Amino acid sequence: MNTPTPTPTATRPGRTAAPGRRAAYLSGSGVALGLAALVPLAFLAVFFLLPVGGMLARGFLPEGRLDLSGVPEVLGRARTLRVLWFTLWSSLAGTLLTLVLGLPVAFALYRLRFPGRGLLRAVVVMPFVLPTVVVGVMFRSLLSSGGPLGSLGWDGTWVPILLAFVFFNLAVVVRTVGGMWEGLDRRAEESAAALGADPWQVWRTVTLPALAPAVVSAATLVFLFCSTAFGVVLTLGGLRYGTVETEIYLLTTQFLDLQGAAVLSVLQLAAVVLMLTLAARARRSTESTRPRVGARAAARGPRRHDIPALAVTALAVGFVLLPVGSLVVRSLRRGGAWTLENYRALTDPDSTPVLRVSVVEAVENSLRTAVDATVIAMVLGLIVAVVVSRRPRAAGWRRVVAGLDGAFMLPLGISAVTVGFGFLITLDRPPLDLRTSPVLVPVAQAMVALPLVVRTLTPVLRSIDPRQREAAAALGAPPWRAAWTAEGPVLARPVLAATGFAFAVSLGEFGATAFLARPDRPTVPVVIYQLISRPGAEHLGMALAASVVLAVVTVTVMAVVERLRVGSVGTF
Amino acid sequence: MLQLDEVTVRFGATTAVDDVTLSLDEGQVLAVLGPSGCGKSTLLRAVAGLERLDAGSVRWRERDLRGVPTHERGFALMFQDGQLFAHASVADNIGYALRLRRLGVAERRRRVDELLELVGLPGYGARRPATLSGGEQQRVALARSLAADPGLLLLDEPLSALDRSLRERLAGDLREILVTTGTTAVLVTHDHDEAFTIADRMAVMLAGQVVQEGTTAEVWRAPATREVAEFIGFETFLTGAAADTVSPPARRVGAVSPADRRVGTDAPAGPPGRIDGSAGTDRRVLALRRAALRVDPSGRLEGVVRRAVAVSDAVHLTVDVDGVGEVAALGDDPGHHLEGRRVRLALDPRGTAYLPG
Amino acid sequence: MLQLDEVTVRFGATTAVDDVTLSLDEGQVLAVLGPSGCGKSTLLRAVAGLERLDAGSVRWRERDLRGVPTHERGFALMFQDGQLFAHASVADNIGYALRLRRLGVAERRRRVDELLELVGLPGYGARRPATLSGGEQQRVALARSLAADPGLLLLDEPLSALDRSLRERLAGDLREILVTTGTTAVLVTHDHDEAFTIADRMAVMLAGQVVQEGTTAEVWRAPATREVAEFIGFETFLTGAAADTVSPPARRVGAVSPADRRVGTDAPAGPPGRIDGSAGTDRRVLALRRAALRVDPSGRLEGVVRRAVAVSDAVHLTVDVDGVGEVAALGDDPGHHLEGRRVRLALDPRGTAYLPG
Amino acid sequence: GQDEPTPTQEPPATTSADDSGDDDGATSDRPAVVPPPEASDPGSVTLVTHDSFALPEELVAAFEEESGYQLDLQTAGDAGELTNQLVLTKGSPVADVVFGIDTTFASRAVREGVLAAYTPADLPASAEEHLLLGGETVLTPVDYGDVCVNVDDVWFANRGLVPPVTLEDLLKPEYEDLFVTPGATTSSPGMAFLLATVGYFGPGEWQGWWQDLMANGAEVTSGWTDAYTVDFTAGGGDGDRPIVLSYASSPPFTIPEGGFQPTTRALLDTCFRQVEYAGVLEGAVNPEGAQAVVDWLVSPEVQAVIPDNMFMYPVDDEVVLPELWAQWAPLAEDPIVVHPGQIEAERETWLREWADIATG
Ligand SMILES: Nc1ncnc2c1ncn2[C@@H]1O[C@H](COP(=O)(O)OP(=O)(O)OP(=O)(O)O)[C@@H](O)[C@H]1O
Ligand SMILES: Nc1ncnc2c1ncn2[C@@H]1O[C@H](COP(=O)(O)OP(=O)(O)OP(=O)(O)O)[C@@H](O)[C@H]1O
Ligand SMILES: Cc1ncc(C[n+]2csc(CCO)c2C)c(N)n1
Ligand SMILES: [Mg+2]
Ligand SMILES: [Mg+2]
Repeated sequence: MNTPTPTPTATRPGRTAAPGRRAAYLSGSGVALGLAALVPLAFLAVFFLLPVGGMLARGFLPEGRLDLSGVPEVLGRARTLRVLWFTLWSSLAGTLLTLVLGLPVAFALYRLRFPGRGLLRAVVVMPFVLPTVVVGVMFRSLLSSGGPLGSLGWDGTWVPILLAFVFFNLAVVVRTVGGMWEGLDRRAEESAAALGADPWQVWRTVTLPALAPAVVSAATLVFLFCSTAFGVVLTLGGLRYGTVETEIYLLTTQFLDLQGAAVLSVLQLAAVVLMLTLAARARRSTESTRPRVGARAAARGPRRHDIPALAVTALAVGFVLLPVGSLVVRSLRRGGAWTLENYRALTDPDSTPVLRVSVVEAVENSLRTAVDATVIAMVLGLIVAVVVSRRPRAAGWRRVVAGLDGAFMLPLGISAVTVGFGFLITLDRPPLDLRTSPVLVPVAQAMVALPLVVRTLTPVLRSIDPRQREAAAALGAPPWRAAWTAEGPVLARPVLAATGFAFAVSLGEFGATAFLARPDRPTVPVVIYQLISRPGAEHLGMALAASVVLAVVTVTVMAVVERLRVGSVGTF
Repeated sequence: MLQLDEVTVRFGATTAVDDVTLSLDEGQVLAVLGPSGCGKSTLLRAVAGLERLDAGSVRWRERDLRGVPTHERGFALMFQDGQLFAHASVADNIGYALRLRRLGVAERRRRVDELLELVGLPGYGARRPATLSGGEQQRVALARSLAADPGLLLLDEPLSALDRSLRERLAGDLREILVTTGTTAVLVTHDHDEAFTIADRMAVMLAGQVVQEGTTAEVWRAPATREVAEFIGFETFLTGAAADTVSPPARRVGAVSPADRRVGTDAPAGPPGRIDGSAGTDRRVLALRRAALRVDPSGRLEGVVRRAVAVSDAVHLTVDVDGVGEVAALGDDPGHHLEGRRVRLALDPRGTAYLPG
Repeated sequence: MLQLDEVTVRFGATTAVDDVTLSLDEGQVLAVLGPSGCGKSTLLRAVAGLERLDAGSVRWRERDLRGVPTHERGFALMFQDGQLFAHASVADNIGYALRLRRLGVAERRRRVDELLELVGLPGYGARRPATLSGGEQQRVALARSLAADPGLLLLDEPLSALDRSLRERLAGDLREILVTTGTTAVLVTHDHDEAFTIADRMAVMLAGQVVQEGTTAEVWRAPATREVAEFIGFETFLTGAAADTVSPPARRVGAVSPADRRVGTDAPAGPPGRIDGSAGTDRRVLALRRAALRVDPSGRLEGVVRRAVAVSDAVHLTVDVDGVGEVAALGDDPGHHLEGRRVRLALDPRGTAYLPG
Repeated sequence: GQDEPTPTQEPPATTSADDSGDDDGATSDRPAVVPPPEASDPGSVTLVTHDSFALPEELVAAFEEESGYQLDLQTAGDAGELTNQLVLTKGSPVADVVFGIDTTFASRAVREGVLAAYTPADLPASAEEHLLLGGETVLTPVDYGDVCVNVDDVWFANRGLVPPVTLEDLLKPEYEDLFVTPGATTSSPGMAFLLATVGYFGPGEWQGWWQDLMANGAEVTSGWTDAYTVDFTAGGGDGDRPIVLSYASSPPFTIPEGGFQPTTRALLDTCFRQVEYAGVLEGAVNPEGAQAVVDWLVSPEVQAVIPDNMFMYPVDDEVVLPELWAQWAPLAEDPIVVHPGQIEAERETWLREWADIATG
């Protein structure tokens, strides 16, 4: 029943359209690209569509016959509606807030040049690797009535949830938009200024439209992350604010109410598809190609009118560092005294019986897995980004491409529990008995990172004038070479950014990893969860110290990536 | 041979290239002239394989190019806006095609330096395109397409951003290169003199269609339609009595008065051949360039100067000639002295042509 | 008044604009001419506040603009490459400045339509810039800067991508607009005639420096240096005996033979004023345009035609004149009949100028 | 593993006890289940557990040494996720043997038939009292613990207040805003606490108590971690609630540095007992190995290390408890009980009712 049949029409080899409907030189590469797209599609089919389909089938076809009796019941519950409403508005608000804060930061970190910029770029990514429970604990420590910010009275309200949304996702906006912004030619802005537009008007009428595809991309991601947020909502909302995701979790893991879960999953899926469609439309209507002129696009030193953006950046960095600071402080304390004991224990495999390996070994595991996952995510992500950035003339193929674009976002919009359990029930037959295979960990992490990679690269790729490729072709370059010439150099920095991102995602990934990782080869987040759910100050202390280590490792890796010089790409 | 048959390219409702049939022998250079937006660039892109044909075919050396991707055609196209690779140095841009052909570094460098020299940018190799002026960028783009040493060179306004003297020099050099290498070329240009300097043949496009094609001199002297004539600089169009007044039928062939043909030597006179075949028809239109009528005290025509505008090396007059009406004419000195005066005008038949009515 | 004082802009080792001092009265139009890469665009950008000055100052209406950001200067700059907003329609591009000024929709639409009409693109409002031809894009960019109705209009080669007839028409219209609105404007152009048509004054830039500035006619007739002369089309430079042979000292002022001045009327003759003051000096250089020497059976000079090239409306000759050497001259008919022949040449003093030696 | 035993050498299986280590002993045929062709190496046995499973490396090595099986570990979330995973993969299990199904979910596992009958021959006598009603033949109790309300004695002493004793006490105005508990829907101890109140007050009665509790300012967090480490006054954070739902085994962890006495105490009248079971999975590829694992889990060696590694009490009462436990972590003498079958039948209803009250 579960034999994989991943042959979507999207990739049927052949001409990309009716004969002659496309510039001749692209047709050959069209076939190659179509074939290349099969690889990520196969991944998507096996590791996402199949499991989710399996779970939905279990829900709706319990005895092999369609049974929709539970649908009205689930939809009729007051709780369902409340949960849907909260999911919707909190995600929207979180997305907006993240954009508002993230755009000035992206500007400051990618358009201005000042010392420490690279480090700050790395710092904003840090939240992405922090386990949600740790972050939840830190937020609550700050905001609970006994905490330093307890007087605000935010504990248990929705405010910290929104703050956490921003905290986690600032990096998504900063990196996705920054990667695009970094390469924009300044002259479009100059020409607006030369027509009398003040800096704000320039930004609104020229810069923002140019960035719009990246902004929409980032917003889509953030919305998906927020609307499927699980740990932070539970921890910070104190159960008052259930989301669709928490509800599905509850129905699946507690009640084993697969039908109820399936109904909610379909609801979630429909909402996600709707959102992706709207986003794709918004992106498409704002898309236009832009000249990219290396030297003129280069960042400049800060000027007086950059002060607001710099102030917001300082605020954002402070905001990111505040919970992290409290994390560092608590990791250095045990029993009311300052100590390095928590860190010392990390290197000692025998420090606690809870762990089978020392945290140092877990760091090794994490790094190794993250490298694998990053490679997979980047290879697949590049293929997908290239495929979806091409513009076939035929409307049919354009729709296929747009569909592909969205397809790889779907995994973010579906509950991890659904995918995880789906895995167990569908991939249980040879040759796809992958349930206990160690390759699954990096693969699953890569599937999580893939949308981020695609969303970082696609807007940039689409903004490159196709005539650049044509110019190369017109000088005799075969399609791949033409793409490399025209797009390689522009893509170099965004690829770096995406690589760092993918790396951070897989370092921090917990949901799928906890499900799939072998107990003797846990990653750092898995270890942190094991530690933090045990009684005893030393376990909590070690968990916090391990979180600090994870953060430091991440920031270091990011900072190194930031420093990589990509000048050599310019020489083809 | 390059052979275009009924080539049509549409963009939605716009027909950018409309049923164009053209052929060009190898080693020849064709200049495509036409007003802005008439489809010149689209035509070039279609030949290069960058626009799909909605109808018709492009053949090169007897081979139909349908389905042959751009990079396999062995052509080189210089884009109207250059399309330099912003991330590569000037030298890498120019050497791009050579690199594709895996030419050695030393050889490539030599060739790039040669081309930089040719376009007047020696020592610019290490620069980035963004740091170049508009004209410098255009010259780099030209050098890049020349480096490809293609079977067919397609140039889209290669010299439009250059000042006159550089343009003239480069046009001469370009002609020389094309001739010595025997390169077949199609070039789009706005500049009539450039077309004359570089090209053997000329095609005039109007609204997507090639309305006239022939040797440069032919087109110049015998525009096929009034639109073509207007486009290549004829400004005054006369029929019937007015035409006869300016150029009396009796004098049309050979019999030009000394005053009218003073500067002429022994070249074949007057409007070209077709006149003879249709001498009796009144429906033909006499077209005059401004230079066809010059202020000359011994001229045969007389009129009142209505307007006089000094340009760089002449004065443009509008003269109301007795029995003819307003015509464009050429004065010699700054015009404020002339307005309202009566002047005599002499006809220079080399500035005249007869068009089918 | 626009006042530039010792303006210098450097890019690393390159000095793009070198100590430029210029002033322009309000309501006047200044054409900046100069070879490719001489710093014209940089100068315009510096005036607009888009390039930092390494030295000097720009003043407008007595106010030093140092530190005044671009958008507060009240200027409009049309970029050489248009820089249309790719995401906006043609109408939105043109209406951009109006929108900034919160003009009503109806009023904006009316103005946009008017400008589209002016640049010959009626009905193009809804199009995207990417779907326009090169010349169409340039015209939209021009319309966009005109719509801004600025105190000072800076145009960087506004008509270079257009064919000659459209260019002439638009140049005329542009002049009219500038005059009727009393707009002060600086325009960069390669086209001498464009400069004449549109501008009151002309500045010639060479290698970053303004070498000559004056009314268009002044610059034209009395280039300050040999470089300027070369740039504006003088091709032959003669000194000493050769110069005397072509233009005998005795005849220099006023006394021009009938054959030499046949087409002239009553305008002041010969090279301009300064000749008188330095009549005796032999070190001055006689500069000749090609048009200064025309084949004329009654001409005073004689020589052998070395080369003859037909261009659109004339034949360019290189004639080895007895006692003078090779000079550029103008023939009348296709040249293959002429090469190797002896011809007589008449001098037209309006094509001559004396340069300081 | 790629080592010796060939796939054709079917490991024998029995439903009765075998001596551990006797891996080649009996030769009786396995029942219906036929292993898939690429079945895992018969030389290995896979144990699936909840996330909290932890045993010393040496013990595992000793087991492998002794039994000849390589022990592969899989983890599958908390007890609920673990059980549901087994249910979902019924007939094609990822493992041979499970450990970690607890009182609250055990009935589901039994009812769904995911377990094969097996009882270790050497089951300690003291384990008998922990056997699951209705699941005696398939589930083997391994360890147990009590989920109880804990109080911060020092906090109360400092204020001269008397800590609560019973569940009813928590409703008193003097304990307003002092209690924090993880939620029943999101946390295993939270669920246990809900069951405690159901068992204590009885069906139909517990709801009123919860309403009053919430009205008295109780806080519900999502997990044990943040209730204990953030809100509880003695959990290492700067919490301000001295009453928390935790385990009977929690107090020893609050002995201050250099001190010799915990600052907290479990209220033994509020405890719900959770027993964790092991069992052989139906459809196991290596049932014999699975049985060996169950045997191993109740062996004195493993039982002895359970407190220190998994913070639970071993079912074998002969095992010497760690000194601190013996002294400071007494178990409830009369824990609150709810019939497992009733839990299974009513869990969903109770949770929904609870959620409506507690998370409004
Ligand atoms: N950003 C830059 N960095 C370095 N050099 C530059 C830069 N911009 C311009 N230049 C150089 O400065 C000189 C002047 O450039 P500018 O663009 O002003 O020339 P231009 O007169 O407008 O020429 P054109 O007619 O070709 O447009 C050129 O030599 C150019 O190479
Ligand atoms: N992608 C497109 N979509 C729609 N219309 C287009 C597109 N490209 C060109 N056109 C239209 O087709 C016509 C021909 O364009 P083309 O670029 O070939 O003109 P051109 O002769 O090169 O003009 P120019 O001299 O101004 O460059 C123009 O009217 C233009 O607006
Ligand atoms: C609201 C919210 N919660 C958590 C995360 C963190 N997160 C989401 S996906 C991902 C990658 C691996 O799981 C990470 C770390 C977020 N971005 N937004
Ligand atoms: Mg064009
Ligand atoms: Mg320029």
